[in-house]
Amino acid sequence: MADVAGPASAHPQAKAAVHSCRVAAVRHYGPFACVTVVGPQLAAAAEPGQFVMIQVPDSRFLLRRPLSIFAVRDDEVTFLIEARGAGSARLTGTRAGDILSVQGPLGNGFPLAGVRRALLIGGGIGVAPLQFLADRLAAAGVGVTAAFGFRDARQARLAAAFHIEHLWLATEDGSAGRRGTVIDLVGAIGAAKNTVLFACGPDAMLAAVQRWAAERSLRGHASLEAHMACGTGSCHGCVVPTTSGYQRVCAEGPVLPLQEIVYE
Amino acid sequence: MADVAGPASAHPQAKAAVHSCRVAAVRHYGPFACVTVVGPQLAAAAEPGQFVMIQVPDSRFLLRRPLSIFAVRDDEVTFLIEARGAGSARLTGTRAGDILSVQGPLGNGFPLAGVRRALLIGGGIGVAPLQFLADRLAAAGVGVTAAFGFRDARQARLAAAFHIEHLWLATEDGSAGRRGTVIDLVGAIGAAKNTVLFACGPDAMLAAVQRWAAERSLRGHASLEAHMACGTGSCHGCVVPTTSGYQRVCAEGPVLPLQEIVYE
Amino acid sequence: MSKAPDLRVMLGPIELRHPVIDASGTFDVLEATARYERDFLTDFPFAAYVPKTVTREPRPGNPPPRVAETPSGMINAIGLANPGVAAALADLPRLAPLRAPVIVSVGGTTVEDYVAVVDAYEAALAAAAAGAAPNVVGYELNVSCPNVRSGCLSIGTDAHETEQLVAAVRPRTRRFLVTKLTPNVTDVVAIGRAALAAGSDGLSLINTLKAMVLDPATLTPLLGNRTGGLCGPAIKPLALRMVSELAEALDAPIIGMGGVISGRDVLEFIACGATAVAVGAANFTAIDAPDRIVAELRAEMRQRGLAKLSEVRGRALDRRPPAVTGS
Amino acid sequence: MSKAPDLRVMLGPIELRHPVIDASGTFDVLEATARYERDFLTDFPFAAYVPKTVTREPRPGNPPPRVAETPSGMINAIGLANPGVAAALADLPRLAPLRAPVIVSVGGTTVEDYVAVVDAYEAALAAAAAGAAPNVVGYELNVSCPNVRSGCLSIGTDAHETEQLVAAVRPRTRRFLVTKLTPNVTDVVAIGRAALAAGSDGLSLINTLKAMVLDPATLTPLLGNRTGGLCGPAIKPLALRMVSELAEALDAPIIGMGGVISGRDVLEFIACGATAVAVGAANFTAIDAPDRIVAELRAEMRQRGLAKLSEVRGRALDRRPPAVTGS
Ligand SMILES: Cc1cc2nc3c(=O)[nH]c(=O)nc-3n(C[C@H](O)[C@H](O)[C@H](O)COP(=O)(O)OP(=O)(O)OC[C@H]3O[C@@H](n4cnc5c(N)ncnc54)[C@H](O)[C@@H]3O)c2cc1C
Ligand SMILES: Cc1cc2nc3c(=O)[nH]c(=O)nc-3n(C[C@H](O)[C@H](O)[C@H](O)COP(=O)(O)OP(=O)(O)OC[C@H]3O[C@@H](n4cnc5c(N)ncnc54)[C@H](O)[C@@H]3O)c2cc1C
Ligand SMILES: Cc1cc2nc3c(=O)[nH]c(=O)nc-3n(C[C@H](O)[C@H](O)[C@H](O)COP(=O)(O)O)c2cc1C
Ligand SMILES: Cc1cc2nc3c(=O)[nH]c(=O)nc-3n(C[C@H](O)[C@H](O)[C@H](O)COP(=O)(O)O)c2cc1C
Ligand code: FES
Ligand code: FES
Repeated sequence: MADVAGPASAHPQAKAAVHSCRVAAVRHYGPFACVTVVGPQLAAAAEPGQFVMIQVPDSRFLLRRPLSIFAVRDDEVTFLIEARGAGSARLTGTRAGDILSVQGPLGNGFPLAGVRRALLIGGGIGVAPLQFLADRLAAAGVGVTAAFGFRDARQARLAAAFHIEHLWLATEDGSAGRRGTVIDLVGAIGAAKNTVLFACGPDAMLAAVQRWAAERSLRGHASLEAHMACGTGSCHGCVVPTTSGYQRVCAEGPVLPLQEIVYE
Repeated sequence: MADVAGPASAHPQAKAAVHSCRVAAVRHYGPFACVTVVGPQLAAAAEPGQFVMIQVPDSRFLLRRPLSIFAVRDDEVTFLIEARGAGSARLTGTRAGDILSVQGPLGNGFPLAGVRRALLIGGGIGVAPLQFLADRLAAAGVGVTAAFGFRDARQARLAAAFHIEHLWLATEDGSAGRRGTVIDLVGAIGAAKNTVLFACGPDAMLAAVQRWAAERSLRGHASLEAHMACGTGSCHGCVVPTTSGYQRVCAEGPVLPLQEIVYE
Repeated sequence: MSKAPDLRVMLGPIELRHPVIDASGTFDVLEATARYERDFLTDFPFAAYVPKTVTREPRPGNPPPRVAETPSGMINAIGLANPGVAAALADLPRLAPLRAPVIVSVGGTTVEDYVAVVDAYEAALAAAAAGAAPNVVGYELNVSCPNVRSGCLSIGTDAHETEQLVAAVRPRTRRFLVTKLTPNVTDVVAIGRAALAAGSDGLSLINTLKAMVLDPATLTPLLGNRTGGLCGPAIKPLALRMVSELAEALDAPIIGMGGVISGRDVLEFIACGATAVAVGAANFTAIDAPDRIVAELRAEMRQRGLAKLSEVRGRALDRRPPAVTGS
Repeated sequence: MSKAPDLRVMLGPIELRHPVIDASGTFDVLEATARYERDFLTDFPFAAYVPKTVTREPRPGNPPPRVAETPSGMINAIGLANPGVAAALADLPRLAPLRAPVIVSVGGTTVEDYVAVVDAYEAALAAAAAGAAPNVVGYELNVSCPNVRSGCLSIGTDAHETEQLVAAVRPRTRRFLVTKLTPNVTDVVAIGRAALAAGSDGLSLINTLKAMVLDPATLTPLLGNRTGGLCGPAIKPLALRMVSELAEALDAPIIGMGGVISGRDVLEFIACGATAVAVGAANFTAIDAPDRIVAELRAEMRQRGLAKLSEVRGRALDRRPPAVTGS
């Protein structure tokens, strides 16, 4: 079966567990929130690009919500959350002192071996996994540039949560940063031959990044989203079409080689 | 149909409405809570023995919970709530400042015309409607005695919420007040010929009160409980068997003539 | 899109000012008016009134308890408690102030029962003085009640029995005839097709799903009738599936229902092919729930730039030609 | 009642250390072990292991999205994605460390498909060296999957087809044979009876209810397969009703499932006549949900003074003689 063997990950994967984590701090950016929890084990195990399954603290919600790991500092793990539907809205309403059940870390994470120069491309809430990635790359001495695209200034408030030295912004309506898409932005920034792309965002953006990278023969990785049930590889609920058949975002992903994702 | 005409109520019924009420205060007595809300219209309309349908402030609960009116003071209405299942537990966890959706007042209430002497008999959380009743009777110069029966001292903490001059207690295990049932208690208190009984509590207690009253030819009224959906007479969900067929607790009741209730 | 959206729909020949009506057995306009400040008769929130199912004889209904809550839903076993058709007709003048059209829900345990109720209504309506009765525009045949041991269930779960029933009632009235389908069947389309073949003008669905809840203390059935009908948001996905199956296969106006609790839910049923949408259990969440739902529907239409509901009707349906059987 | 309650049950000839097993397709012991700190193979929370349904050929499954949340439930249209029987057999040695008995779930679109899978397993198990395979004690015939357009549905919704399928598989194995029933039928007892008549040793139910959810943005079906199967607490009342109908009418061990999320739910299914109880969607609420459920079951038994589960089995059933038809 196509989705049994995942792409080789550059680092050995730490194992997941269920963590009961106290919320240490919550910061709000419009409809977005940075939720920081205390989770020593989780913090130690997590790799950039991995995600967790968080239980919405309200019995009405049967399924956990997948969330990328936004940042790790000492014992603390931070998530960057957009209030999209009722469940994520409830999560952005968490308060310091609340207890969250966090299952993870899950997924493969970004392959980092051999990366010299990295261009991080994010769109909308898709920027979430890129801070942790930037931190890890910078620590390894890799040159990092980030290009984020947002709809408007309101969405661009997300950027305020980031600490990346070379961070470029574009908004579609020009209300913050450069006017245009993130593709216009990376076009302007350019990318040297050995640059590895790390992209995360809506499907339309990823498809455009895929084309842009292909035209320039740039290697890259994309972090994907899918509706999930188990987050564990059990249910086959989270597949996306790839050049080698359906792959499970939670097991073979969420990071897949950029050129292997199939967009119609 | 048997349940279309209710027993004649002694006072004209005020009409119900949906009230959005702020919680003014919550006092806890073990697993019980006194929740006081601000509701000027509700306070003005309510009669002793009537109830409300309260929405549990959590979208998981589809149906409202029926609650008796425990006390009315100026603009405020108080409910005495036992945490029985998940919904009532959530209600006892309400905090000052919360907003509750309260539909009412509903039901017929206790008929008070011509009452000279009243014996209020309550069991467990069934005591809830008796404070409001005692207040109204006392204001009308009616002589009021109350006899409350509880399982144990823990349940008897309910009595601390009451302000009734002649209030007698019994517990089944003797851990508070007299040892025995509320029937033992009223047996000891006795009742003059023209005493009207007002009883509220579990079915077994009401059946015993019914027998006790019949033996002494005492007139009385019982306030009943039933699983409800609409609380409005629409759904026929809340019936109890009576000597004139099924009657709806929310429409013909919750107060029915003690001798008309049918217990197998 | 600044013009106010137009919520009107045509349910067959019946014009409704908006698509939201009540589900039989969940809203009694006389009881609500008797108990609430608002006069629901003259300020009626629904676009049509479907009263509780009426049977030929009075029915006391099932032993209590009759209702219970379930996760995101509820269960009921009322047992068609109603005062019988004679008492219902005696109440007709009280409904006269209602401006909304009325669709009378009819139940029974034999074909003759249904015919008797419809005949009684037709006679009473023909004899009623002007203004002495509400505007009865149709009948809904409740062949789907799962609670009555002896009758309904067997009619609504069998295409042939449904066809016979509808065929017997059809000649007794020229009013709009709706058959209300039960979800407790393998093939709801077969039953719907039989009803239409026998002259039903429209279909309504879903009635409740046969289910059971236990008393947590005793671990025995909680309801006096042991089993009851499950409804509410929990079952909305099942209802949407059945409504769209019917809309894809048959050509008749559909009243969709099952778990509607928001304006968006109404839109979803319309996208699945319904013309009107009924609100049942949500009536118990608040006495003003229908007003909220209609307001939400209007707001959703405005947000989505919809001028009329026909722009969205059937949008969720599978328009591919049906698969060839046996291939 | 200070003695620890005895949770063991006999599912036909199979002794289970407690009644809680996994529902096919909702827990993969190899995947969970690969990803979590805990070795679920040697520290297996369930009393038996029912892997995801295996078909003769590999199946890629349905287009995404395949899962969505619903009020107190979820919907899925995985489409029996699985690597096929050859790959499943190649994985058998990896399951060898499992001490719990295994019940292999078999799916297909024709009778021959099912027979081929069972034959392949029988051959592989006969050939396996000692310790090189897990303890396969039986098969569960998934005749009830509502997601596969071309096959399963038609078998499980028809008593005759179910009977033929079971009759074809029965002679191929001496292991315990369970038929898993779909709730999407008018009369679940008729299908269960047919399965038993053809030699099924036990029954399991319910599989998911055919349902549909819409994408709120587009008002078109959210799932790639348009429809999917509804499960979770929302449908527990329906599952309890069906399990008790079977237990009242038929005499065979039942694996009950549908919406189990707590120890009390397990007890409720047993009160409705089930011998074992399967946990499906609740596995997604937390990877340690089965441990919690078993612990809650033990605590409930202690509180209620139950020494053995047989004290509660069937307590909710209607023991009256069945009504005489036609009376
Ligand atoms: C690997 C991964 C990492 C993610 N990281 C982040 C992150 O860091 N920050 C963030 O804000 N969001 C992230 N998302 C998206 C996030 O999971 C969804 O926004 C969230 O589940 C929506 O839940 P809801 O209750 O608000 O929406 P609802 O629409 O009410 O949810 C209903 C169901 O659909 C699922 N669902 C709805 N939208 C999505 C979606 N876009 N992706 C996956 N499932 C969805 C929900 O999980 C839930 O099961 C991530 C998704 C994946 C798969
Ligand atoms: C007219 C009337 C007045 C009442 N007054 C009070 C009061 O003043 N204080 C108080 O604490 N309780 C009162 N009750 C009982 C109270 O309504 C129930 O305890 C409460 O509904 C239980 O809800 P739950 O969510 O905790 O229980 P759950 O068992 O989780 O509830 C599930 C469903 O069953 C219903 N239900 C469960 N038990 C009862 C019951 N005993 N009576 C009616 N419905 C029930 C619930 O309303 C809900 O719909 C009254 C009931 C009635 C009918
Ligand atoms: C308390 C109650 C009583 C009902 N009585 C009737 C009835 O008399 N006739 C009928 O056709 N349906 C009856 N129903 C079914 C509803 O009309 C409706 O079909 C079903 O509840 C699904 O809609 P919902 O999920 O919005 O409640 C009743 C439902 C409830 C909850
Ligand atoms: C994601 C998912 C996958 C499933 N896959 C299968 C399967 O492969 N075979 C099967 O017989 N049932 C399958 N089912 C049905 C479950 O085994 C179970 O019958 C159903 O979900 C009801 O139980 P629950 O409410 O506890 O989930 C699946 C259910 C889910 C949610
Ligand atoms: S979410 Fe279950 S396999 Fe990915
Ligand atoms: S609760 Fe609906 S009639 Fe009383």
